This record gives sequence, C-alpha cells and structure tokens, in this order.
Amino acid sequence: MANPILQIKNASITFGDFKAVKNVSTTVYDNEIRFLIGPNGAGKTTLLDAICGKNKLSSGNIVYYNDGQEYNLPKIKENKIVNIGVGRKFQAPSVFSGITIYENMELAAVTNRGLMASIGNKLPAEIRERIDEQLQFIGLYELRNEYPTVLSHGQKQWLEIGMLCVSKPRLMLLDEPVAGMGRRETQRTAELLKIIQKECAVIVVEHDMQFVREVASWVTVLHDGEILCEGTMDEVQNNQQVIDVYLGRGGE
Amino acid sequence: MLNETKAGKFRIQGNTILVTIIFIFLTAAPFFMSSFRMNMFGKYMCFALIAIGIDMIWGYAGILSLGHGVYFGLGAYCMAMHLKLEASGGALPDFMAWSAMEKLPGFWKPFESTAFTLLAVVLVPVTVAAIIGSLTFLNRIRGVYFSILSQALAYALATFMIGRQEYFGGSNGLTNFSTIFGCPIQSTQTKIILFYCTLAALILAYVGCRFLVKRRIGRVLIAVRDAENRARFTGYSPAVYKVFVYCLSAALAGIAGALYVPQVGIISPTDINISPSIEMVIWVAVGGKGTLVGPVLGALVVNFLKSLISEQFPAFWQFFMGGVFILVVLFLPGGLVSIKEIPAKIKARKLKKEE
Amino acid sequence: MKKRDLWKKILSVAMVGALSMSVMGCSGGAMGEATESSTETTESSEAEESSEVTGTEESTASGDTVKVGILHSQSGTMAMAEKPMIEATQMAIDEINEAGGILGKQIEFVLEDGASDAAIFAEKATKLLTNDKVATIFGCWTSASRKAVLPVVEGNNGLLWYPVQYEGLESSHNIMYTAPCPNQQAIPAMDYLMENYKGEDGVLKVFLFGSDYVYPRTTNTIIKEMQAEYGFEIVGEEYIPLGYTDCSTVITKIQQTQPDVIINTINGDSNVSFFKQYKDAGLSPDKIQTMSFSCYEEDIRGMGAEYAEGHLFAWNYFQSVDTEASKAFTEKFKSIYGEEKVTGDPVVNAYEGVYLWKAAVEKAGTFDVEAVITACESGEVECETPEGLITIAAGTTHHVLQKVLVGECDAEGQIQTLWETEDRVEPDPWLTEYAWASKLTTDSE
Amino acid sequence: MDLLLMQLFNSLSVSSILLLAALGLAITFGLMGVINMAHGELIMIGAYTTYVVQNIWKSVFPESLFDGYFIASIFISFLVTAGIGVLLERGIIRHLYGRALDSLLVTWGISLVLQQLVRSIFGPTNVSVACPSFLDKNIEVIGMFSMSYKRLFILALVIICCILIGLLMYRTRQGRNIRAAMQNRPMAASLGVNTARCDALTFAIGSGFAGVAGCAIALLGPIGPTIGQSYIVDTFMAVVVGGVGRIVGCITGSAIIGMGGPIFEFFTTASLGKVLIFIVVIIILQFCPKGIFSISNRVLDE
Repeated sequence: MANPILQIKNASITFGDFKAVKNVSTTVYDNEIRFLIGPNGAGKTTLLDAICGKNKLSSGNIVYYNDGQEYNLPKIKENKIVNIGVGRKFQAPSVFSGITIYENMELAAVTNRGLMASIGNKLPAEIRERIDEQLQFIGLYELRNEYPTVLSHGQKQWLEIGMLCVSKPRLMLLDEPVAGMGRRETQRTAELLKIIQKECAVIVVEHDMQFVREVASWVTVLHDGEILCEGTMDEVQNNQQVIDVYLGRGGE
Repeated sequence: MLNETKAGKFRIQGNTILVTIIFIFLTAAPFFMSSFRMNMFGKYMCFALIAIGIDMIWGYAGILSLGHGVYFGLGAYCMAMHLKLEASGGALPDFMAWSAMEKLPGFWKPFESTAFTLLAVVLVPVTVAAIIGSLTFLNRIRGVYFSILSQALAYALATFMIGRQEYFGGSNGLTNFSTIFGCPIQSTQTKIILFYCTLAALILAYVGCRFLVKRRIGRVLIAVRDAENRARFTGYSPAVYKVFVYCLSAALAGIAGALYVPQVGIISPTDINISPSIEMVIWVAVGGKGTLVGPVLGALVVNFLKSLISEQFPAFWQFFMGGVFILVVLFLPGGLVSIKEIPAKIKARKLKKEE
Repeated sequence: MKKRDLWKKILSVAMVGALSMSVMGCSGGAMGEATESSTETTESSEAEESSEVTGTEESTASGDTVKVGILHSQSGTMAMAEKPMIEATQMAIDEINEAGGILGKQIEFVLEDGASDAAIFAEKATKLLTNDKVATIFGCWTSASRKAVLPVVEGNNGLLWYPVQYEGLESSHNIMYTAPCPNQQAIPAMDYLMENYKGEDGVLKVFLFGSDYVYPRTTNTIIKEMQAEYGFEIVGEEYIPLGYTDCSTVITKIQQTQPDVIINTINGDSNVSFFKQYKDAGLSPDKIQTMSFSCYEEDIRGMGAEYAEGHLFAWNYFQSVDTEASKAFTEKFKSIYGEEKVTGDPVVNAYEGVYLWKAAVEKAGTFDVEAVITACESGEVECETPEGLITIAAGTTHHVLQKVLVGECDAEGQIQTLWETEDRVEPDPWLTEYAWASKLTTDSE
Repeated sequence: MDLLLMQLFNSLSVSSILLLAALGLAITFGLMGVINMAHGELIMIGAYTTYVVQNIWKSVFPESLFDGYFIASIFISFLVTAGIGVLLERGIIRHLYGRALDSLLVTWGISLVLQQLVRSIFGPTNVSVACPSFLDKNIEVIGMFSMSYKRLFILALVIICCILIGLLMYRTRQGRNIRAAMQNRPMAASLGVNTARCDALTFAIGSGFAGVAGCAIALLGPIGPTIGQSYIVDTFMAVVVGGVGRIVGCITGSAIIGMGGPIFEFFTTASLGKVLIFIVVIIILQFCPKGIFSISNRVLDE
C-alpha cells in the first residue's frame, strides 16, 4: 500500500470514570477510504473527535504525516489541525446559516485563514473556479446566493461535505455523511467519495451498511471502545465476533 | 461578478438611503438646531459610535458585552484627565486638594501632553480589551457567561473609581473643565467644532466598519457567531477574530468617551456602570443588530426620545423606555431597520394561514 | 426600479424636513448663535454684558410670569431622597404665587428629572437655562450632580439654589448654598462630642463610617485634619459603596475597635441597612453612640423609629423645633402631601431657597441673575423661615448664616434638640478661620 | 476569637441572603434558560408585599397578633410574586425561549417598568417594616459575638427553601414533568406533559422564591423601588459561578461570593472587597468557563 497518513498509537480516552476508547491502534494510508463501524457507544465519534482535537487523549498518541512532516495531533490546536490538512464533518450538519452558500464555500476554500488575510479580500480565480465546480457537483450551484436555511437536511450534509472538499484536505473525517439522505443522494455521495479518494484519505463513521459495502476499502469495527477486528468489508462481515456483538444484535 | 438576488439588493439600498438621510440630517443640524439641541445630538453621536462598536461584537460576532461602559469610561477618563489638568493650569486639580493629596500622582503627568492623551484615548481601552479578551476568548468563555463576566467588570471598575477619590474624583467623577486644547469649552464655536469632530468620527467608524464587514473578515465573524466550533474546525481561530473585533469596539467606545467628555462636561462612575452599559446594548437592539445603520439609528432615536420624554413627562419616561425595549425585542427582533420588512412578513403569515 | 428610488429619495427629503421642524422648536440654530457671539466679542465687553442682560430679562420674565427650574431626580436611586425636595420647592412657589408672586409676576416652574445621573443633571440644567431660559434653578442633591451643574450655570450665567448639606471647599459665583457647610454642621458637632462623649481615659475615640462618596470622604478628611488640634483619636475609617446593603463587616470592625462615637456619613438607603444591622449586632447608642450628618427625619421614617431611637443627629433644623413657624410649616406640608410625611433640614432648605431668591429679587428689583447675585452678596437678603431668621452672608461665599443643632431621636422618630449653638454660625466653606485646615485650602485658586 | 466567629457568622448570613435571592434565579435561569433581569424587582415586590401585609394586618387584627403578619407575609409574598411571574411568563417570557440574550434585554425593560410602577404606587421614598418581636432578639454567645434571631431565621428559611425545592423537583410528579419539559420539550410534550403549564409553573416557582427573599431582606435592609438593583448583580454572579442548572452550584456560588465578599472586605475596604470578589469570579470563570458545576454534552454548537 501507499504511505501512511495517520497512525493512532494506543489511544485511550476517558470521560471521568468512563473509558470511551481503550488502547486503540490503527494506521490509515493515503487514498484509502476507511470505515469505522460498530454499535452505538462504541467510541467511533469519540475517536474522530480525538483526531481533530476536540477531545483530549488520556494516553497514547496520534501521528499525522503530510509533506514529509510528522505532526503529533494531540498537541496541536483544532484550527491548526485543519490548516495542516485534516478536515472534519460532524454528525449533525453544521454550516454557517448567516452567510450565503457561496460564502460558506469561500470560507472553507481560502488557504490563509489568518486575521490579516481576511481583511484583504482577494479570492484567486483558481479558488473561485474550484468553488463553482464543487457547487455544481453537489448540485447547489443554483442556490449559491441563498442562505443555508433553505436547504434540506441532506443538502446541508452535502454542503458540509462540499466545504470539506474545496478546502483540499489530506485527511477527511466524516461522521455519518449519508444520514438523512435518500437512496439517490447516498449514491451520489458514494461517487463523490470515490473522487475524493484520489486526492486524500477518508475516515468515515457510518451505519448505512449498503453504503459501506459500496465504497469501503478497509473497515475497522469498534466495540466498547476497542477494536474488534479490521479488514475488508467481506472479511468483517464474515467475522464471527462481529456477527455476535454487532450484526447479530442489530438484527439486520 | 455575482447576480445579487432582488431581496438582497433592495435591502442594501434601503439601508444606504437611511444612513445617507441620517448623515445629511446630522451635518445640517447646527444650522437649524439651538446649540443646546446640537450639543445633545453631539452626545447622541458619541453613543452611536459606541453602538457601532457593540454591534460589531454582538451583531456580527455574537458576543454580548454588558460592560462596554468600561471602555467608554477609560477613553472618557483619559480625556477628562487631560482637560482637568488644562483647567487647573499647573495647580493640583481641586478634588485632589480636598482629598488631602499633596502632589500630582505620577500617572497623571503624561496626560499634560495632548498627543499622549489622544493616543491613550485609544490605546488604554484597546490594551485592557486585549487582555480581557484574550483571556476570556482563549478560555472559551461564551454567551451568557461572557455577558455576566463583562457586567462584573463594569461594576468592578465603577466601584474602583468611586473608591479612589484622590486619583479619579470618586463618585463626582471629573468635571468643571474650562478649555479643550486651548478653546473655551462652553463657547458655541467650540461646541460646533466638537459636533463636527464627532460626526466625522462617526462617519469614519461607519465607513470603516462597513468596509470590514464587506470583507471576508465580516463573513468569518458571522460564521463564528452562528457556529463557533464549526468555524474552528474550518480552520479559523475564533479567539483571534473575537479579540480583534472586541478591541475594535473598545477603541470605538474609547473614542466615543473622549468626544463625550468635552461635550457633556463630566464623566462620573455612574456613566460607566452596569445600567448605562446595558442601555448601550439596548440602543443596538432597538435600532437593529447585525446592520451598521441600525445601531446608529437606535442610539440617536432612543436617546432623543429619552431626552424628549423625560422633559415632557419626567415621572413616566421609565415606563416608556421599558415598554419600548420589551416591544421591540419581542415583536421586532430585527430592530427599527426591519420595520420595512413587516408588510412582507404579514403577507407571508396570511398566505400560510390560507394554505 | 429607478422611479421607485426617486420617490424614496423625495420621501426621505420630506422626512428630514419634518424631523428637523420638530426638533428646531426655536429659530436661529447653533451656527447663528456662534456667529452672533463672535461679533459680540469684537465689541466691548461692557456692551456684550448689557446685551446679554436685556436678553435674559426679556425671556425669563416675559408677560405675567417668571419661569424657574426645579431639577431633582425623580427616578433612580436618589429619587427617594429628592422627592420631598421637589414637594417643598413647589409648596414655597405656590405660597408665593398665592401671595401675589414676585415683583407682580407669578412663578411658573419647569420640572426636570436628573435621573440620579450627574451627566443628565448637566444636560437638564443646560436645557433649563438655554431652552426654557429660566430665571433660576432650584435643585440637585448629590455633590456629583452639583459639581456637574456648576460649570453649566457658570457658563450660561445661571443661578442655582442648592439645598443639601455638603462638604464645603467650594463657592461658585452662580450657586447659592442654603444648607450648611462643614463648619455649620460637622465641626460644631465634633465640639459637642468632645464635650460629652470622651471615654473613660479622657480621649474621644472616633470611628468614621460613610458612603463611598465625596461628601463623606471630604468631611472625614476635614475631621482627620482636626485631630491634632482637638486631640481626639480616630480608630477606624470605613466606606461602603452607595446602595450597599450589608454593613455587618464594618460593624464587626467597629466592635473590634470599640470607639466612643461613630461619625456616620452614610447617604441614602444604606442608612437603613446600617441602623437595622447595628441593632441586630446587639449594639445600641448607650454602648456606642453614633452621630449622623446625612440622615434626617425622612430616612428615619423609612427605616422605622425603633432603629434610630437614642442616636444623635446634627442639623440646622429638626421637625420637632418648637416654634410657630416650624409647626405651621410641618402642618401645611403634611396637609398637602399626606399625613405620613415628615419634614427636616433638607426639606426646609429647599423651601427657604425659594424665599431667599424672592427676597433677593425684590431687593435687586429685577430677575436678572447678576443683579440678584449682587443683592445676595450684600448681606441684607434674609427671610423668616421654619428654622428662624436666615440671612445670606455678606461677601462671596454664597452661604447662609444659621444655627447648628444636635439632637437625639425619640421613639416616634422625631429628633429632639439636645444642644444648639448660641448664635447663628457664620459660613466658612473654605475653613479659612481654622488654622488646622490650612492644608485643605492652600491649593484653591 | 469572638471577632473571627462574628465575621464567620456574618459571612454565613450574607451567603444565606444571597442564596435565598439566587434560588429563584437558579430555577428560571438554570432550568428555563431565561436570564431574568427583573428578578431583583420581584424581590423588591416581595418586600413591598410584606409592607402591605403589615399595614392590612395592623388594621384587621388586634395588636397582640401583630407578629403573625410576618409569617403570613412570607406565604403571601410567595403567592403575589408567583402570580406576577405567571403573568410575565404567559404574557412576555414565553415568546423568548431559546433566546437567552434577548430575554435579558426584555426583562431589563420589565425591571424598569416594575420599578416605575412601584414608585408611582408607593412613592419614591422608602417604607418601613416593623420587625416581629420574636425575631428582635440576640443570643449572646461569647464576648462580643452575638447572633441575631433575624439572621438565624433567614438561615433556617434558606435551608427550608432548598429542601422544598429539592423535594419538589426530585420527589414529585410535577417536578419530574418540569425537569422533563426543560430538558427535552418536544419529547416531554409527546409523552403527554403539558409543557406550557410546566413553563408557567416553573417560572412562577422561581418568581415566588424571589418574593420570599424580598420578605427576608425587608428585615435587614431598606425597602424602596430601587433595592432590586442592589441584589441582582451579586445573585447573577452566584448562579453563574456555581454553574447553571444545579442547586448545588447555586449554593456553592452563593457561598463563594457571600463568604468571600465579607472576608475581603474585612481585610481591605468595602469597595475594594467588592472589586476583589468580582475579580475572583472572573478568574474562576477562566478555569471553569461554564461555572464550577457544569453539565457537559456532545452538541457542537448550541
């Protein structure tokens, strides 16, 4: 396989007395679509939160590689993590409702997000093109001057994914990207992921098994904060342990 | 470049017309108002200046400060110290004498210099704001918690000023000035000059802030207001933007304070305490937060009405003011500038009912 | 689209017009005033003065009435103190009007609300002088409000009658003080305490306790300056913010230091907290006496007489003063404003201010401010008041000659006189007669 | 020694008064998210109710029963302010749920109106309440240290109120409904809880406790139209620093401010003490941005 982009080393996360993630280690490679699956409360979202800096690790480390450099993510501030190429989409769609859809994209697309750069107004033609392209792809081009309040739940999800894409991350963390989407939209998201995959690695938390089957290159199953097993979708599906604790109980 | 939607275009133009009317009215004011009324409008313009600053942090960045009296006060006290030294002409300011002070305290000395004073008027509030702001915003104190904290700040400063009579004149504050930069403060000419200075400051502040909010920074601020964490995970540092805009509003409040003192002739801890600080926020709410013309309109209208009504019905103006705040926030969340949208809203509601 | 904009613009111009019309009220405009005054200054100063004089004469006393301003807080924290002042002033005006007015003119008053905010006081004073062109203003309570109004009356050549006892060290050409300055209240009261409240060791131990405010602080500074000369000992000095409701900590400090007397210069609401909590702590006047300078019958009524009973108060007038004039005044005040009302020194000061002004105007023969002030400075302006004969001292101090009383509160909330000065005390706001006070006054202009 | 005890007792007493005033606020602010700036005015109305009850009682009952007025006025004050609370909630506050900062401004307007209303009815001057004779005593403990019955009574009153609130919220069906409605309105509604009634009830209870507080402070301080203002800032500080939404937070906050204030004051001056305690509050907030006892959740942006 290609180069590793993210290494989680013996990561544990505790909230008070509760151990949400216990000693998890895994490596994500470039151009991979990694799925985290597992029952509710397995620690999937918590793990994503730890990668992007929202939660603190109680022990272990998360290392991120980009451009030949090595970053210890737990030591870096959230916004800096984004600026070195790790993008995050949250479970509940969260976009900026006070500015237009185009402006939402603009904020995500600009490369220098410092104060001074924001007072200067220039938006390079290259970025503008990228935004237009992305808007067209997610089907929001016609709505670009509307405010996000007019969007449906699924459209908001897309807008958020679109915002992630234009920011050109190296590693993308998606939390339930197809929740609230219809079949057709889900399909389109799958296509989108395939395109994204060419340029970066993606970690997805998802419950929609069909979607997982369609796009996953590698699947990690979490249960009670621990890794139950890892492998391709087929391997995971046939793993007895997984069937017992997850698929069996879920009664799919 | 982009086709603006009809609604957007219409709204912007409405506000532009409104602000032009306001500024033309103010420019013309000295020609038809008595010097007393003009002086009062001078004071209201200082308030409008503060209101713009508060709107920048509240309307755009979502930080509700209930302690902006602090920055207003710091600017005002800096100016007042200079004027007081000018008035006492080398002697010890009167209040120090009767507080049994024997010589001028060291930190008063630099205020003899005009240039230092003018700098201090901006820099003192900004420095304090930068310290308070970076502490609280980096520690992610937000929303109500910040509001209450800022309130505590106003209260603490006012109490402190009252307690240090020998340095700041106590509850009397600083008053009884004679000249400003050599011009007699009571003369009508000086008042006119001050009026136009204030107007110029107000216009500059308006144009400057408008420039900012039209830039990307304006959109970042709105983003921080609407979804601070999302902005953080889009790669922006909310604290940096917040501290910047907080300092900006502190600077505006400081300048407003400095212009207020020579026009009103007094600054006392009463004017920087909690009640006036909340009133500042109310001007913005009444005028319409999130637009720049709103706070200007709000500050002018609310204060003009307050003066007018307290002249006509001294015993009942509180009823009126309280009533206005309640009605505006309840039924006109967009403030006075959103009045023009009401017919559309009623229509929409009717349509909904018919459906 | 363009047409609509045009209409909007026309509409807006009309709006500006309407707005400006409503604001204008009077003609001229500040610009006009400015050019006027600049031409005036080129003329001789004498001419300017005379033109100004005629100007005020015309506007203040046009027709059959003369306008005066009443400027007190009707809202905010000071409203409770200042309300009786408004009532007393109005009562005096009504009486004078019934008796035929001043120089044949009826007094018409303009009432303004200072809203317990010094800046508003300044604004309203300017309004009264420049817009309403009043002949004089009666008003202010707090030092802050007086200090704020001072430059306004001086700048606009107005006249303020200030009715509340205050810290002294001030005299303005344009203010008349009908209330005592420290040498007419605090200093004689200290004399009284020195005579009667020395401790067993022959030394008077004093605890200074007041609101965090200019009057208490300055009064206490004066008392501290007296220390060397008088030989009393100051064992503590504490201030609480205005409106503070918890005095228990200060009371602990009082118990710790065991003074003979507490000099109480608390203002307003906090007095109630202090006296209530003083009693709660198991203290009483026979254990540690208090002497209050800023608490009168009205405050006692507001807290309940049981808390103030036995405590000492120093004023120039008590409601209990047993003269015909005093009784008649109190009776009349009650009959107008309600049986539960009480009078007291500040109320009487507000009342007599109007009469002193009347006397001064009648002596001057005109409402002109300069002439009235000159009359006042002659030392011949006086009138009979509930507290006896009151005279404005000759010279430029602008204070009145009055007696000083020390009294003790009884179970009914009435302060009964224990001691009084033999004669009326000459006002000495700058304490020039007192050698120990030299430090306080050296820097004055 | 006796001074130390005295000062401790003072601090305890100040804390108890603050807690009494803050309890109602903890309910309206903590449970409903309404920042009620008019809370101080409700306290003031409670105090005025005591005054009115006293006057009516005097004219109706014989002199010997006079002391009973105070006990009656505690309940009547509760009912009166709770009634005003219901009116406010139904008339105004209910339009403001979820708009915490707007509720702050509106209730500020309400406070202006209530102040002026009281001033118009009772006049701007203070009124006085006679202390019932059974409270007008002291217990001498040692040396100069004596505890006044009033302060002990207020302490007891606070404890009773805390227990009552605890029982009400955690032991009764109504309390469960209220908590359910406050946490998840649609869910509670779909389970058959009348949320509108819960809102009104909660606000009424919070306002009612303001009335009780007013009744208590009438014993120690002045009664005038503006007294609400002297309590509102401290009470907000207490609620916020302790952490919104929990009674224990409210108790802690009141203790910090109530104990800290007099202690600082004892060693410095009243003004400086006040400034210092506020600085302490600001510092505490730096470390616990949501108060000492805060409830965390997973929502990204509220």
